[in-house]
Amino acid sequence: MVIVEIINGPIVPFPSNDDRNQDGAELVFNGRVRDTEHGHKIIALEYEQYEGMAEAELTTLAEDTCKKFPINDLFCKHRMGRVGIGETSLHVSIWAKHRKQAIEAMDWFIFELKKRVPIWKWAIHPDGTKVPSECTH
Amino acid sequence: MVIVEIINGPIVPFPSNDDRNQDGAELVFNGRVRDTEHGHKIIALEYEQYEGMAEAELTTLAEDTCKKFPINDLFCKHRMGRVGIGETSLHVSIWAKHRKQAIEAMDWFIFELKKRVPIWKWAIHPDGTKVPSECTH
Amino acid sequence: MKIKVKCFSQVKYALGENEIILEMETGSTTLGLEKIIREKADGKLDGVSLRVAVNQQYQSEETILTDGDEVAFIPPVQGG
Amino acid sequence: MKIKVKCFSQVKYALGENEIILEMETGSTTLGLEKIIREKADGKLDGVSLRVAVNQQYQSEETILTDGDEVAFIPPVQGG
Repeated sequence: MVIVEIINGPIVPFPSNDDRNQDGAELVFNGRVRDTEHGHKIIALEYEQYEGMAEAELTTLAEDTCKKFPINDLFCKHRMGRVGIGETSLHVSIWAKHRKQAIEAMDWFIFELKKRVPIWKWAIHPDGTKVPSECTH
Repeated sequence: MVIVEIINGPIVPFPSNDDRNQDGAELVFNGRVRDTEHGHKIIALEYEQYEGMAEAELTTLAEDTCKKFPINDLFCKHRMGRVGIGETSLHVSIWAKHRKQAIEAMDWFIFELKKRVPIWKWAIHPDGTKVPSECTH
Repeated sequence: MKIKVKCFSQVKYALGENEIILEMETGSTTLGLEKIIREKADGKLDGVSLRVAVNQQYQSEETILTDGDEVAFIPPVQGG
Repeated sequence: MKIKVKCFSQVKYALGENEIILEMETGSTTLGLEKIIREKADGKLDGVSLRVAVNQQYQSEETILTDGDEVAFIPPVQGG
Protein backbone atom coordinates (compact mmCIF):
# COMPACT_ATOMS: atom_id res chain seq x y z
CA MET A 1 0.00 0.00 0.00
CA VAL A 2 1.05 3.53 -0.73
CA ILE A 3 0.37 6.69 1.28
CA VAL A 4 1.73 10.02 0.04
CA GLU A 5 1.19 13.36 1.75
CA ILE A 6 2.53 16.80 0.97
CA ILE A 7 1.90 18.92 4.01
CA ASN A 8 2.52 22.24 5.67
CA GLY A 9 3.72 22.23 9.24
CA PRO A 10 5.76 19.73 11.21
CA ILE A 11 5.81 16.10 10.12
CA VAL A 12 4.25 13.59 12.47
CA PRO A 13 5.88 10.21 11.69
CA PHE A 14 3.79 7.33 10.46
CA PRO A 15 3.05 4.99 13.37
CA SER A 16 5.34 2.07 14.01
CA ASN A 17 3.56 -1.00 15.27
CA ASP A 18 3.93 -4.64 16.24
CA ASP A 19 0.80 -5.85 14.45
CA ARG A 20 2.29 -7.32 11.29
CA ASN A 21 3.22 -10.95 10.87
CA GLN A 22 4.84 -10.92 7.43
CA ASP A 23 7.06 -7.84 7.57
CA GLY A 24 10.50 -8.65 8.88
CA ALA A 25 11.80 -5.20 8.04
CA GLU A 26 10.62 -1.69 8.86
CA LEU A 27 12.90 1.01 7.50
CA VAL A 28 12.34 4.68 8.27
CA PHE A 29 14.15 7.65 6.77
CA ASN A 30 13.98 11.22 7.98
CA GLY A 31 15.60 13.81 5.74
CA ARG A 32 16.49 16.79 7.89
CA VAL A 33 17.61 20.36 7.23
CA ARG A 34 21.30 21.08 7.82
CA ASP A 35 22.60 24.53 8.70
CA THR A 36 24.65 24.89 5.53
CA GLU A 37 23.77 24.86 1.83
CA HIS A 38 26.74 24.70 -0.52
CA GLY A 39 29.04 25.98 2.15
CA HIS A 40 26.83 28.92 3.08
CA LYS A 41 25.26 29.25 6.50
CA ILE A 42 21.47 29.17 6.42
CA ILE A 43 18.85 29.62 9.11
CA ALA A 44 16.13 27.58 7.41
CA LEU A 45 15.00 26.13 4.10
CA GLU A 46 11.76 26.96 2.40
CA TYR A 47 10.28 24.21 0.28
CA GLU A 48 8.25 25.02 -2.81
CA GLN A 49 6.18 22.58 -4.84
CA TYR A 50 4.41 22.51 -8.16
CA GLU A 51 1.03 22.07 -6.54
CA GLY A 52 -0.83 19.11 -7.96
CA MET A 53 2.03 17.78 -10.05
CA ALA A 54 4.33 17.21 -7.06
CA GLU A 55 1.83 14.99 -5.27
CA ALA A 56 0.92 13.18 -8.49
CA GLU A 57 4.56 12.49 -9.34
CA LEU A 58 5.32 11.41 -5.79
CA THR A 59 2.37 9.01 -5.80
CA THR A 60 3.40 7.54 -9.15
CA LEU A 61 6.94 7.15 -7.87
CA ALA A 62 5.77 5.41 -4.69
CA GLU A 63 3.67 3.03 -6.79
CA ASP A 64 6.61 2.43 -9.16
CA THR A 65 8.77 1.58 -6.15
CA CYS A 66 6.26 -0.98 -4.89
CA LYS A 67 6.21 -2.58 -8.34
CA LYS A 68 9.99 -2.60 -8.77
CA PHE A 69 10.83 -4.00 -5.32
CA PRO A 70 9.11 -6.72 -3.28
CA ILE A 71 7.98 -4.42 -0.49
CA ASN A 72 4.56 -4.30 1.13
CA ASP A 73 4.09 -0.64 2.03
CA LEU A 74 5.65 2.69 1.27
CA PHE A 75 4.47 5.69 3.26
CA CYS A 76 5.84 9.16 2.54
CA LYS A 77 5.35 12.70 3.81
CA HIS A 78 7.06 15.75 2.36
CA ARG A 79 6.86 19.06 4.14
CA MET A 80 6.38 22.40 2.34
CA GLY A 81 7.14 25.97 3.41
CA ARG A 82 9.71 27.00 5.93
CA VAL A 83 11.54 24.17 7.70
CA GLY A 84 13.95 24.99 10.52
CA ILE A 85 17.42 23.54 11.01
CA GLY A 86 17.26 19.96 12.28
CA GLU A 87 13.61 19.52 11.36
CA THR A 88 12.35 16.79 9.04
CA SER A 89 11.43 17.75 5.49
CA LEU A 90 11.03 14.21 4.14
CA HIS A 91 9.76 11.18 6.03
CA VAL A 92 9.61 7.75 4.41
CA SER A 93 8.57 4.47 5.98
CA ILE A 94 8.94 1.15 4.15
CA TRP A 95 7.66 -2.24 5.30
CA ALA A 96 8.95 -5.38 3.63
CA LYS A 97 9.42 -9.05 4.22
CA HIS A 98 13.18 -8.71 4.05
CA ARG A 99 15.71 -6.03 5.00
CA LYS A 100 17.64 -6.11 1.71
CA GLN A 101 14.67 -5.13 -0.41
CA ALA A 102 13.56 -2.45 2.04
CA ILE A 103 17.00 -0.84 1.85
CA GLU A 104 17.18 -1.05 -1.94
CA ALA A 105 13.67 0.36 -2.29
CA MET A 106 14.45 3.26 0.07
CA ASP A 107 17.62 4.09 -1.83
CA TRP A 108 15.89 4.05 -5.21
CA PHE A 109 12.77 5.90 -4.07
CA ILE A 110 14.72 8.86 -2.66
CA PHE A 111 17.14 8.90 -5.58
CA GLU A 112 14.24 9.12 -8.03
CA LEU A 113 12.37 11.64 -5.87
CA LYS A 114 15.36 13.94 -6.21
CA LYS A 115 15.24 13.53 -9.98
CA ARG A 116 11.59 13.80 -10.88
CA VAL A 117 9.33 15.24 -8.19
CA PRO A 118 8.83 18.99 -8.75
CA ILE A 119 9.84 20.28 -5.33
CA TRP A 120 12.51 22.91 -4.72
CA LYS A 121 14.42 24.41 -1.84
CA TRP A 122 15.01 28.07 -1.13
CA ALA A 123 17.85 28.89 1.23
CA ILE A 124 17.05 31.43 3.93
CA HIS A 125 20.24 33.24 4.87
CA PRO A 126 21.01 34.80 8.27
CA ASP A 127 20.22 38.27 6.84
CA GLY A 128 16.75 37.05 5.86
CA THR A 129 17.33 36.93 2.11
CA LYS A 130 15.83 34.00 0.27
CA VAL A 131 17.39 32.47 -2.82
CA PRO A 132 16.83 29.26 -4.77
CA SER A 133 19.21 26.57 -3.63
CA GLU A 134 21.14 25.44 -6.66
CA CYS A 135 21.81 22.01 -5.28
CA THR A 136 21.02 19.47 -7.97
CA HIS A 137 21.52 16.20 -6.11
CA MET B 1 29.16 8.03 18.70
CA VAL B 2 28.20 4.44 19.29
CA ILE B 3 25.59 3.01 21.66
CA VAL B 4 25.07 -0.76 21.81
CA GLU B 5 22.61 -2.51 24.09
CA ILE B 6 21.63 -6.15 24.38
CA ILE B 7 18.46 -6.25 26.40
CA ASN B 8 15.67 -8.43 27.66
CA GLY B 9 12.13 -7.21 27.16
CA PRO B 10 10.58 -4.95 24.58
CA ILE B 11 12.76 -2.49 22.67
CA VAL B 12 12.12 1.18 23.27
CA PRO B 13 13.40 3.01 20.17
CA PHE B 14 16.20 5.54 20.49
CA PRO B 15 14.71 9.04 20.53
CA SER B 16 14.37 10.94 17.30
CA ASN B 17 14.96 14.67 17.65
CA ASP B 18 15.22 17.95 15.79
CA ASP B 19 18.28 19.20 17.68
CA ARG B 20 21.03 18.44 15.19
CA ASN B 21 22.33 20.90 12.64
CA GLN B 22 24.77 18.74 10.69
CA ASP B 23 22.82 15.52 10.19
CA GLY B 24 20.77 15.58 7.03
CA ALA B 25 19.86 11.91 7.34
CA GLU B 26 18.34 9.82 10.09
CA LEU B 27 17.81 6.19 9.13
CA VAL B 28 16.07 3.75 11.44
CA PHE B 29 15.73 0.01 10.98
CA ASN B 30 13.49 -2.31 12.96
CA GLY B 31 14.01 -6.00 12.36
CA ARG B 32 10.80 -7.77 13.31
CA VAL B 33 9.76 -11.37 13.85
CA ARG B 34 7.73 -12.96 11.06
CA ASP B 35 5.35 -15.82 11.65
CA THR B 36 7.30 -18.28 9.51
CA GLU B 37 10.84 -19.65 9.68
CA HIS B 38 11.93 -21.62 6.63
CA GLY B 39 8.36 -22.20 5.63
CA HIS B 40 7.29 -23.44 9.05
CA LYS B 41 4.73 -21.60 11.13
CA ILE B 42 6.12 -20.29 14.39
CA ILE B 43 4.50 -18.52 17.33
CA ALA B 44 7.62 -16.69 18.48
CA LEU B 45 11.40 -16.63 18.27
CA GLU B 46 13.71 -16.97 21.21
CA TYR B 47 17.03 -15.19 20.89
CA GLU B 48 20.14 -16.57 22.53
CA GLN B 49 23.47 -14.80 22.89
CA TYR B 50 27.01 -15.66 23.88
CA GLU B 51 26.90 -13.38 26.89
CA GLY B 52 29.79 -10.97 26.92
CA MET B 53 31.11 -11.84 23.48
CA ALA B 54 27.92 -10.79 21.69
CA GLU B 55 27.97 -7.29 23.14
CA ALA B 56 31.72 -6.97 22.59
CA GLU B 57 31.44 -8.06 18.95
CA LEU B 58 28.46 -5.80 18.37
CA THR B 59 30.30 -2.82 19.84
CA THR B 60 33.39 -3.51 17.72
CA LEU B 61 31.19 -3.82 14.65
CA ALA B 62 29.41 -0.54 15.39
CA GLU B 63 32.79 1.17 15.79
CA ASP B 64 34.05 -0.43 12.58
CA THR B 65 30.97 0.90 10.77
CA CYS B 66 31.61 4.44 12.00
CA LYS B 67 35.20 4.19 10.76
CA LYS B 68 34.28 2.72 7.38
CA PHE B 69 31.46 5.15 6.56
CA PRO B 70 31.20 8.90 7.15
CA ILE B 71 28.35 8.68 9.65
CA ASN B 72 28.08 10.51 12.95
CA ASP B 73 26.19 8.09 15.17
CA LEU B 74 25.17 4.46 15.22
CA PHE B 75 22.80 3.33 17.96
CA CYS B 76 21.77 -0.31 18.23
CA LYS B 77 19.61 -2.45 20.49
CA HIS B 78 19.23 -6.20 20.16
CA ARG B 79 16.60 -8.02 22.15
CA MET B 80 17.18 -11.43 23.81
CA GLY B 81 14.77 -14.10 24.96
CA ARG B 82 11.32 -14.68 23.59
CA VAL B 83 10.12 -12.18 20.98
CA GLY B 84 6.55 -12.39 19.72
CA ILE B 85 5.43 -12.18 16.10
CA GLY B 86 5.61 -8.63 14.80
CA GLU B 87 7.82 -7.41 17.63
CA THR B 88 11.22 -5.80 17.11
CA SER B 89 14.29 -7.91 17.77
CA LEU B 90 16.85 -5.49 16.28
CA HIS B 91 16.67 -1.71 16.33
CA VAL B 92 19.33 0.41 14.61
CA SER B 93 19.45 4.17 14.26
CA ILE B 94 22.04 5.92 12.12
CA TRP B 95 22.65 9.66 11.86
CA ALA B 96 24.77 11.03 9.03
CA LYS B 97 25.36 14.15 7.03
CA HIS B 98 24.09 12.48 3.87
CA ARG B 99 21.48 9.85 3.05
CA LYS B 100 23.71 7.76 0.79
CA GLN B 101 26.24 7.01 3.50
CA ALA B 102 23.55 6.32 6.09
CA ILE B 103 21.99 3.72 3.78
CA GLU B 104 25.31 2.09 2.92
CA ALA B 105 26.32 1.99 6.57
CA MET B 106 23.00 0.42 7.60
CA ASP B 107 23.28 -2.22 4.90
CA TRP B 108 26.84 -3.15 5.85
CA PHE B 109 26.27 -3.08 9.61
CA ILE B 110 23.36 -5.51 9.49
CA PHE B 111 25.07 -7.73 6.92
CA GLU B 112 28.13 -8.04 9.16
CA LEU B 113 26.01 -8.46 12.29
CA LYS B 114 24.50 -11.53 10.69
CA LYS B 115 27.98 -12.87 10.00
CA ARG B 116 29.90 -12.26 13.16
CA VAL B 117 27.84 -11.41 16.24
CA PRO B 118 27.20 -14.57 18.30
CA ILE B 119 23.44 -14.42 18.57
CA TRP B 120 21.08 -17.19 17.55
CA LYS B 121 17.38 -17.75 17.03
CA TRP B 122 15.30 -20.62 18.32
CA ALA B 123 11.99 -21.20 16.60
CA ILE B 124 9.01 -21.74 18.90
CA HIS B 125 6.48 -23.90 17.10
CA PRO B 126 2.72 -23.90 17.70
CA ASP B 127 3.05 -27.12 19.75
CA GLY B 128 5.50 -25.37 22.06
CA THR B 129 8.62 -27.18 20.87
CA LYS B 130 11.77 -25.11 20.55
CA VAL B 131 14.45 -25.80 17.97
CA PRO B 132 17.45 -23.90 16.68
CA SER B 133 16.58 -22.00 13.54
CA GLU B 134 18.94 -23.13 10.84
CA CYS B 135 18.74 -19.91 8.90
CA THR B 136 22.24 -18.80 8.00
CA HIS B 137 21.59 -15.47 6.37
CA MET C 1 -4.41 31.40 -27.76
CA LYS C 2 -3.69 31.88 -24.07
CA ILE C 3 -0.91 29.90 -22.35
CA LYS C 4 -0.36 29.95 -18.62
CA VAL C 5 3.28 29.59 -17.56
CA LYS C 6 3.93 28.50 -13.97
CA CYS C 7 7.25 29.65 -12.53
CA PHE C 8 9.20 27.85 -9.82
CA SER C 9 12.57 28.11 -8.14
CA GLN C 10 15.18 29.66 -10.42
CA VAL C 11 12.57 30.55 -13.06
CA LYS C 12 10.48 32.38 -10.48
CA TYR C 13 13.60 34.06 -9.13
CA ALA C 14 14.77 35.12 -12.59
CA LEU C 15 11.38 36.45 -13.75
CA GLY C 16 10.05 37.71 -10.44
CA GLU C 17 6.69 36.07 -11.18
CA ASN C 18 4.76 33.06 -9.94
CA GLU C 19 2.75 32.81 -13.11
CA ILE C 20 2.64 34.50 -16.51
CA ILE C 21 -0.19 34.47 -19.05
CA LEU C 22 1.06 34.72 -22.61
CA GLU C 23 -0.79 35.22 -25.87
CA MET C 24 0.70 32.88 -28.47
CA GLU C 25 0.00 32.00 -32.07
CA THR C 26 -1.72 28.74 -32.95
CA GLY C 27 0.90 26.05 -33.61
CA SER C 28 3.36 27.41 -31.09
CA THR C 29 5.43 24.80 -29.30
CA THR C 30 7.13 24.27 -25.98
CA LEU C 31 10.49 25.05 -27.57
CA GLY C 32 9.26 28.39 -28.83
CA LEU C 33 7.82 29.19 -25.43
CA GLU C 34 11.07 28.22 -23.69
CA LYS C 35 12.92 30.66 -25.94
CA ILE C 36 10.53 33.45 -24.92
CA ILE C 37 10.94 32.63 -21.23
CA ARG C 38 14.73 32.52 -21.48
CA GLU C 39 14.70 35.90 -23.24
CA LYS C 40 12.50 37.39 -20.54
CA ALA C 41 14.99 36.11 -17.96
CA ASP C 42 17.65 38.22 -19.64
CA GLY C 43 20.51 35.79 -19.15
CA LYS C 44 19.58 34.76 -15.62
CA LEU C 45 18.59 31.28 -16.81
CA ASP C 46 21.71 30.72 -18.89
CA GLY C 47 23.25 27.42 -17.90
CA VAL C 48 20.09 26.30 -16.09
CA SER C 49 18.68 23.14 -17.61
CA LEU C 50 14.90 23.20 -17.85
CA ARG C 51 12.55 20.30 -18.38
CA VAL C 52 9.09 21.11 -19.63
CA ALA C 53 5.73 19.98 -18.29
CA VAL C 54 2.47 20.60 -20.12
CA ASN C 55 -0.65 20.34 -17.99
CA GLN C 56 1.48 18.87 -15.22
CA GLN C 57 2.97 16.09 -17.36
CA TYR C 58 6.65 15.98 -18.27
CA GLN C 59 7.18 16.16 -22.04
CA SER C 60 10.32 14.57 -23.40
CA GLU C 61 9.91 16.09 -26.87
CA GLU C 62 8.84 19.38 -28.40
CA THR C 63 5.09 19.63 -27.99
CA ILE C 64 2.50 21.72 -29.81
CA LEU C 65 0.55 23.87 -27.38
CA THR C 66 -3.17 24.40 -27.36
CA ASP C 67 -5.30 27.19 -25.95
CA GLY C 68 -5.50 27.11 -22.16
CA ASP C 69 -2.45 24.89 -21.65
CA GLU C 70 -0.55 25.20 -18.40
CA VAL C 71 3.19 25.01 -18.99
CA ALA C 72 6.06 24.87 -16.52
CA PHE C 73 9.78 25.01 -17.22
CA ILE C 74 11.17 22.88 -14.49
CA PRO C 75 14.67 23.58 -13.19
CA PRO C 76 16.55 20.75 -11.46
CA VAL C 77 14.31 19.53 -8.65
CA GLN C 78 15.49 19.47 -5.05
CA GLY C 79 13.03 17.50 -2.95
CA GLY C 80 14.07 15.48 0.05
CA MET D 1 44.09 -28.90 32.47
CA LYS D 2 40.45 -27.84 32.66
CA ILE D 3 38.68 -26.40 29.63
CA LYS D 4 35.22 -24.89 29.76
CA VAL D 5 33.17 -25.37 26.60
CA LYS D 6 30.19 -23.05 26.11
CA CYS D 7 27.38 -24.47 23.96
CA PHE D 8 24.97 -22.44 21.86
CA SER D 9 22.24 -23.04 19.32
CA GLN D 10 22.80 -26.27 17.41
CA VAL D 11 25.71 -27.29 19.65
CA LYS D 12 23.54 -26.89 22.74
CA TYR D 13 20.71 -28.73 21.00
CA ALA D 14 22.98 -31.59 19.91
CA LEU D 15 24.70 -32.02 23.28
CA GLY D 16 21.82 -31.06 25.55
CA GLU D 17 24.20 -28.93 27.62
CA ASN D 18 24.81 -25.23 28.13
CA GLU D 19 28.33 -25.77 29.27
CA ILE D 20 30.78 -28.68 29.57
CA ILE D 21 33.95 -28.84 31.62
CA LEU D 22 36.57 -31.11 30.06
CA GLU D 23 39.87 -32.38 31.38
CA MET D 24 42.46 -32.18 28.58
CA GLU D 25 46.14 -32.86 28.21
CA THR D 26 48.62 -30.02 28.09
CA GLY D 27 49.25 -29.02 24.48
CA SER D 28 45.73 -29.83 23.33
CA THR D 29 44.36 -27.57 20.61
CA THR D 30 41.04 -26.19 19.44
CA LEU D 31 41.01 -28.72 16.59
CA GLY D 32 41.39 -31.62 19.01
CA LEU D 33 38.62 -30.22 21.14
CA GLU D 34 36.33 -29.74 18.16
CA LYS D 35 36.82 -33.42 17.31
CA ILE D 36 35.79 -34.41 20.84
CA ILE D 37 32.71 -32.19 20.71
CA ARG D 38 31.64 -33.52 17.31
CA GLU D 39 32.05 -37.06 18.59
CA LYS D 40 29.94 -36.29 21.64
CA ALA D 41 27.26 -34.93 19.29
CA ASP D 42 27.09 -38.33 17.67
CA GLY D 43 26.50 -37.12 14.12
CA LYS D 44 24.11 -34.33 15.04
CA LEU D 45 26.68 -31.68 14.11
CA ASP D 46 27.62 -33.25 10.78
CA GLY D 47 27.36 -30.62 8.09
CA VAL D 48 27.25 -27.80 10.63
CA SER D 49 30.16 -25.42 10.18
CA LEU D 50 31.63 -24.29 13.47
CA ARG D 51 33.90 -21.34 14.11
CA VAL D 52 35.90 -21.39 17.31
CA ALA D 53 36.27 -18.68 19.93
CA VAL D 54 38.78 -18.91 22.77
CA ASN D 55 38.09 -16.64 25.72
CA GLN D 56 35.43 -14.90 23.63
CA GLN D 57 37.74 -14.12 20.70
CA TYR D 58 37.34 -15.71 17.30
CA GLN D 59 40.38 -17.78 16.30
CA SER D 60 41.03 -18.19 12.61
CA GLU D 61 43.69 -20.88 13.11
CA GLU D 62 44.26 -23.89 15.30
CA THR D 63 45.11 -22.60 18.76
CA ILE D 64 46.86 -24.28 21.68
CA LEU D 65 44.66 -24.26 24.77
CA THR D 66 45.74 -23.41 28.26
CA ASP D 67 44.26 -24.31 31.63
CA GLY D 68 41.06 -22.43 32.37
CA ASP D 69 40.33 -21.44 28.77
CA GLU D 70 36.72 -20.84 27.79
CA VAL D 71 36.02 -22.25 24.35
CA ALA D 72 32.93 -21.99 22.17
CA PHE D 73 32.21 -23.70 18.87
CA ILE D 74 30.09 -21.20 17.11
CA PRO D 75 27.51 -22.38 14.58
CA PRO D 76 26.32 -19.92 11.92
CA VAL D 77 25.08 -16.86 13.78
CA GLN D 78 21.53 -15.56 13.31
CA GLY D 79 21.23 -12.15 14.90
CA GLY D 80 18.96 -9.47 13.55
